Amino acid sequence: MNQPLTLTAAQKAGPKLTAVALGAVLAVLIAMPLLHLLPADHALHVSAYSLTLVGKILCYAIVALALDLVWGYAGLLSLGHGLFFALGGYAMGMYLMRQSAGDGLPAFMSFLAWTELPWYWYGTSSFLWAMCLVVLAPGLLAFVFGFFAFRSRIKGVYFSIMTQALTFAGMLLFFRNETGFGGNNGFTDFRTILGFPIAAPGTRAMLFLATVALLAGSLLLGWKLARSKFGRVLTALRDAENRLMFCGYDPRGYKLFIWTLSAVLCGLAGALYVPQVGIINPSEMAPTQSIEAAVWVALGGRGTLIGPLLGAGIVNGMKSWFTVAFPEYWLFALGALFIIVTLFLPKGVIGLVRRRGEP
Amino acid sequence: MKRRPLLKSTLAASALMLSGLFPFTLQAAETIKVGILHSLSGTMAISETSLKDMALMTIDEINAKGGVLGKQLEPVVVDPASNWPLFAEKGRQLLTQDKVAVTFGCWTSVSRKSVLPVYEELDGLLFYPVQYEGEELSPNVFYTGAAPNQQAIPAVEYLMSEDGGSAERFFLLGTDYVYPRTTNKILRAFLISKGVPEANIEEVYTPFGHSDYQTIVANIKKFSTGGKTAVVSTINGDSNVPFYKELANQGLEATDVPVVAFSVGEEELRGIDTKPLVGHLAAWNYFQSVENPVNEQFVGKWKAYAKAKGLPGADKAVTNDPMEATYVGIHMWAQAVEKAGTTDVGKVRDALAGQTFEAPSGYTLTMDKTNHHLHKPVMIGEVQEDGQFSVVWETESPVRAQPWSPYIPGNDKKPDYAVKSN
Amino acid sequence: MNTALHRILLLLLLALPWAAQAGDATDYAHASPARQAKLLEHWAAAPAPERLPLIEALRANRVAIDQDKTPFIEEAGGYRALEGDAEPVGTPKKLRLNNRLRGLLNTALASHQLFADDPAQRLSAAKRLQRSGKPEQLALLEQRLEAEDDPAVSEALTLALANLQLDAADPAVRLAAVRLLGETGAPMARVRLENLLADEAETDAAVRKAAETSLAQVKRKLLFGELLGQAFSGLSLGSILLLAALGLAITFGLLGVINMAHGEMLMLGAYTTYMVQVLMARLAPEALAFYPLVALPVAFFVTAAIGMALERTVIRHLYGRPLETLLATWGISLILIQAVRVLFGAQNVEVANPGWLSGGLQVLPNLVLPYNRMVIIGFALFVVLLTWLLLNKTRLGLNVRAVTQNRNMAACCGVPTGRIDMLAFGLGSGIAGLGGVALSQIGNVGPDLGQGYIIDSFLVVVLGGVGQLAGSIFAAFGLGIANKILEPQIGAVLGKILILALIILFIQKRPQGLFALKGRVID
Amino acid sequence: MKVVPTPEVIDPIDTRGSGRDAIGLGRAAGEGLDARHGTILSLEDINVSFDGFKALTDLSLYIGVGELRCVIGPNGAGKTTMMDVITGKTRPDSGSAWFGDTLDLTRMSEVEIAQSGIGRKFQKPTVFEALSVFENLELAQKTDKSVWASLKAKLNGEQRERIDEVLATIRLEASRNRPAGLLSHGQKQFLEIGMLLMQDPQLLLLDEPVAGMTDAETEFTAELFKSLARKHSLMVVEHDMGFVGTIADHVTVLHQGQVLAEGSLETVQNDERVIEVYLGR
Repeated sequence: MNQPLTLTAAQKAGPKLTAVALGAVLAVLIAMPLLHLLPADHALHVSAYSLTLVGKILCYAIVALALDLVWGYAGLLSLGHGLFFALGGYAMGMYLMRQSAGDGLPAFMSFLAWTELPWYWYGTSSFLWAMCLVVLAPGLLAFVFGFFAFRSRIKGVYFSIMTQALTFAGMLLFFRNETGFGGNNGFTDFRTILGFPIAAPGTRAMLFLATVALLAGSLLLGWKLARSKFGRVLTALRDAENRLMFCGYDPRGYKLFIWTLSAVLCGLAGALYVPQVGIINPSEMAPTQSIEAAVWVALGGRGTLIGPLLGAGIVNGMKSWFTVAFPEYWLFALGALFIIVTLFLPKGVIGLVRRRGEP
Repeated sequence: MKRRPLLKSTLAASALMLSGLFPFTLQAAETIKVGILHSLSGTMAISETSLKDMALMTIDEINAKGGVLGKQLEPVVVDPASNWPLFAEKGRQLLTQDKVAVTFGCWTSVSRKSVLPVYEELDGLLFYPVQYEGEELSPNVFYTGAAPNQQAIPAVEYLMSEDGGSAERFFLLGTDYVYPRTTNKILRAFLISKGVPEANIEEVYTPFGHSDYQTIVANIKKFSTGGKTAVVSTINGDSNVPFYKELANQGLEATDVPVVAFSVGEEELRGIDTKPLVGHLAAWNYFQSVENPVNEQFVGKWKAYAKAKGLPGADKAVTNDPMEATYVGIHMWAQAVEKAGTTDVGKVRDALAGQTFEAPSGYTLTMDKTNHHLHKPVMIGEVQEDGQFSVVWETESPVRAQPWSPYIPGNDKKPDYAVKSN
Repeated sequence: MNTALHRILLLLLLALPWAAQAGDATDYAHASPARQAKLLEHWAAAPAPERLPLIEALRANRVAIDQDKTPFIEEAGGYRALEGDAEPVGTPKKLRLNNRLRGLLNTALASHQLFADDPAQRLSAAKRLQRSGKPEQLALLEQRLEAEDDPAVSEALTLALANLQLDAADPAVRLAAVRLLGETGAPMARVRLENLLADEAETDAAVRKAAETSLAQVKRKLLFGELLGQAFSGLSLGSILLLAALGLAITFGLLGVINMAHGEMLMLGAYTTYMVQVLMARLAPEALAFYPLVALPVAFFVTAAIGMALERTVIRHLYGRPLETLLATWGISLILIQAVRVLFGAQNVEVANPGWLSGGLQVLPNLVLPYNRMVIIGFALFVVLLTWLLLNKTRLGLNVRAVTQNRNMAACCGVPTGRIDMLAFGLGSGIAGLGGVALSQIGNVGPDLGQGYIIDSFLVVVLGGVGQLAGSIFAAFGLGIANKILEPQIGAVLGKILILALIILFIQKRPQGLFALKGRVID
Repeated sequence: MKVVPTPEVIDPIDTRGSGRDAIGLGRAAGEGLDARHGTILSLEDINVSFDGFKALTDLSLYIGVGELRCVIGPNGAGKTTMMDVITGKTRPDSGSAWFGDTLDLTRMSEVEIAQSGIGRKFQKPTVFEALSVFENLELAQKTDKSVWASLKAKLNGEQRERIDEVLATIRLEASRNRPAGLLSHGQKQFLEIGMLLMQDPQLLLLDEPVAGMTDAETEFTAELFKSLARKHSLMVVEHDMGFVGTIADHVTVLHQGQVLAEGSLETVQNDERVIEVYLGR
């Protein structure tokens, strides 16, 4: 059962067809922002609404992929990936807030009657440093947490609950106004990024393309990792950690590496998410958000690379549609979907697609 | 047939993305679309659901009278699910996909802040019906709830008066978010300007969903030994029930330490056993118990509507301040559209200035000529055993809003008319 | 019959002086609020027994005036003139009260009740006057103290008097008063003494010295009360956490189901309580006070039935795949929340504390223990005991433990594992339902009730050690007390964050929780 | 059946370097392992208790370089706990455990112990079920096992040959690309032994290696173990007396966490106390 990789399927399907299929999706994704640049009345114009919606889903897809690397491959279910996503988002948000505040303090600080920036805000007016923070904040936190957690061999449900506690603590901390991140309101009302107006079609298109690039890059990275010996060690770790230790591998290093990598990917996704949706607020750290991310992965099919992307797309696509089509009852549909998938599609949608493909 | 799987999944993925790309567009010339943007699920559903129903009722009422400009209003209800980014997304959808003429919605400040850039970018029109902290004045938003000077300050003035119990110590208790923070900041400045020493003001915040008020109530008790004390509560939503229960059970009565709340109305009291709360206060611009013909009609209509639609708990349906603000907002917009002869946002905005409406509060409310806020009366109500409020004090005439409170430094330089934030 | 006759006679007796009093009620009805306050202060200083019914009626907000401002008392089915026998002109409107008037009425009422025949009434009146006595009442209190023969009331009166005597001209009187105040642990005494000492308000050295001693004494007593209060609130929070987590300790701890719908079982238990309350108000209003007791078995069986239904339809298929139970139960929880929202509305529903769960027990002058919290602590222990008995002393419990430890072996021994799973899950859900009944007495009852407790519940179970009932108990009380120790120091938010950080650190040290079994690791 | 050569005295110096690579398994004692005094493993006065239950009491046991030692004992005698102590999975309450003369096992982590040259086969065959047989062996191979190395690891020809060799030894060539989860119980046992061979440890701990094997497989395993001895040190825990008889030169009997008897199989089988323990007399 636990196929280490989607690659087995991809290998079976033949490299050519895989390339064609992936290429087609990529082409559509690259075309979208370009079509967005067309005048609004053009027949092929892609609206800002569609672009931000798909952009948001792509960011979620990266989160799903990152989560799948730790859950599907290394067997560590994190219920706190929302925290890393939000940290990346906040780092980006700090830069955007500084951009719109100009030389002054961000509005919420003057509201708290603060007269100078807290130390952790220093340098955030520089895009480069903000980008460093996007990587460092989630990366360091994940490293420290992972270091201790893996050292004491916390695993399984314990690990999941601890990550949940971590994101919950983060949420409470960021909700506090004194923490210096805008409290419940978080960051909104961004104007420019690198000097470009954030709502301009060109900026939107570039952000979208960056997201597509990050997704493609993550996919490639995941593919490379999964094919390497590293990927096989992870799979071994998931299935028989003790055996692996007695083979002389130190699982801590492996877990820590993939865990930190996954957190950094989430942070990057968060950084691209914030300028596209226009807000970051502590509710992104709510435990329910992280659970939902796990649902995307499970729904798509964990332990595969395409599955999580499909899962994120399906759940969020459904959500966008249901919340308009039948606002009162969409939670029933969503809940039922989770139950049906876990009961009847243990390998997720990708498992279904595969099973149909085979005679 | 081994080649299929990946192809299929890829196709599925692209189909999904395409469906987001080209959503079907419906054009209906004979109706005017009106967006309703209130959370129907998630944490805010508790407050916002009834506003959605109130908006639908008001639209029915207008339609029954022939609609606006001879066209029927067509409500477009969406559920932003208490998720702030989703508010922005749904707002954009209402404006660009559904092309609504106006949107009524939002409750929390963060949801308003989330949609605000979208409405400014696309030049949409949003009516916001809830009391809030001010510090904002967008040309694309009309604020039909109270600004701090239309709620908080009069309430504290009342507490300091002889009738209110001549309070000299103030315990400012709130949920930790921007509305309580700003309100308390304004109140603190106000109290100090009235000669209350700093030592007599205590400010305490609790996280969202806080449910254990034992320590805080014990602290209030301790604080209240120092002199005549009043609690100013900006506790939000669900936390009110455990707070009031703890207050009652620890034996703090309204005669000893009155609590004046800015977020507790008739709707919230439905979930509380009010017997131990009699005498505690709330400040609003409208109470269901206000006696006048317009209100009688308004309450009657709402009760009939709730029953007819089979809303949950219809037999105990109540009206409250944000519901009245929604009702007033929709009617004012309709009047402005009639006056402008079009739903064009710029023209409607101009027509709204100075618009008046005979509101259920018993006053004729005026939309300010410049600052997008209503002139509203302020009322202090005391909780009664039946879950209603009896008005113990009210202003003589409607008060003009001060979205930029003079008690916050730097606000004197802010213009008293709406300007886009960027 | 006899009593009725008695009452009429009494009324007649009371009615007589009214005429002579030339209409206190009329005076009051005609007065402006400020004048009303003056009247009440006057009445408090010079009580007249005949006035008692009027004050009681005013305090109960049962006095109304008609168009001619004639005062009436509202009675079942109509109005009765308070003075004379006038008939109301038009519908009388209730006289408005506000908090100031209510406070003054309380004081006036206490003054009048000092003359009551019942010592208990006199005692409570004296106690009230300890808090709200006014200098004008000094003479009254002195007079009543002399006439008092009940020692408890005497003592209370002496104290009330001492409060007022601090301003006496005679240093000896002040000295006695100061000493007396030291004996009490009343928070009020501390403020009075502090004021006395501040700014050289007291000039007599001996009194000053006595005041200092008394103040230290009072402070000590207050501190003691405060610490006790903190300990109690810690216990109370712990018992709530325990009730919230206990069901999960079974469904998650024993069965291994990561039951995200656990919170919704609490919520359903609370809604069942609401339904029971509504039904009893309709069907058996005379027994309404006992609705929480009725709700207990009902909630247990309702939630147990729902739990069992879920187990049979969904969770049964997922044993051995714990992380997938998380997803399925998450879906279930979404559906349950929305179902309740559609059925009952998104708003909270009203669940009232019955009389015996309202208010609290005054243990010390600055310590009130609310009845509902005390009952809940007891109830939590009761549920723990029940669960322990069920799991350790019954056939069902034996089977549950057998199945959870080794499913295959248990099946081989003829244990019907399917049925046991169902019953165990039902038991866990039922206990969660019981927790819901308790929670309904503390907080609000709404669709989101469960969401607020789910994380805490998981933390309690994990911290205690999965599968360890005793561990859960220690973890719950430990968390509750730690929370309450930290909250006054650093605030509720930081306290909670610190607790979470501590838990994360603690789990590093003991990855299997507080009460993990040490043993050969089985792979 | 071959006659088992029973080494009477183990000469530490002699065992170094001579006849090392008969089946290409490398040296008996690796770099850094100092076993000059002829004992590869010394357990002294080990005590382990779980919540009051004494699993091991003052256990002392020495295994010489190149020795093949069988450990027998009734259930609950502490055999697996002893292995846990040696591999670092359980820390003893007191006592010392030395690997060679210099490595203190009580201070090393499981991974360090494995890397220093102790391999273990579990009672229940444990292989990486999702990986193929080939990949299982690849992971077990003696090589740099750091994260960084694994990211850029590529098999060279020599390593491939080595894997093929072991595949042949454990007779799983035909299944080389099958997921290990699909193997039979016996095949999994062999795969796990094969992984130990790839790991090339100085000391092999084998917990009931022939459980679930057919007679032919058992016989083959016996052959394999005998060929491993001398170049490696082996400690085999086994219930199957027949199997013990075919391979063991030295037998230790454990009972209630203590060594009850030690010596040749014959000596042990005639020991009164052993008979009592086994037959319950």
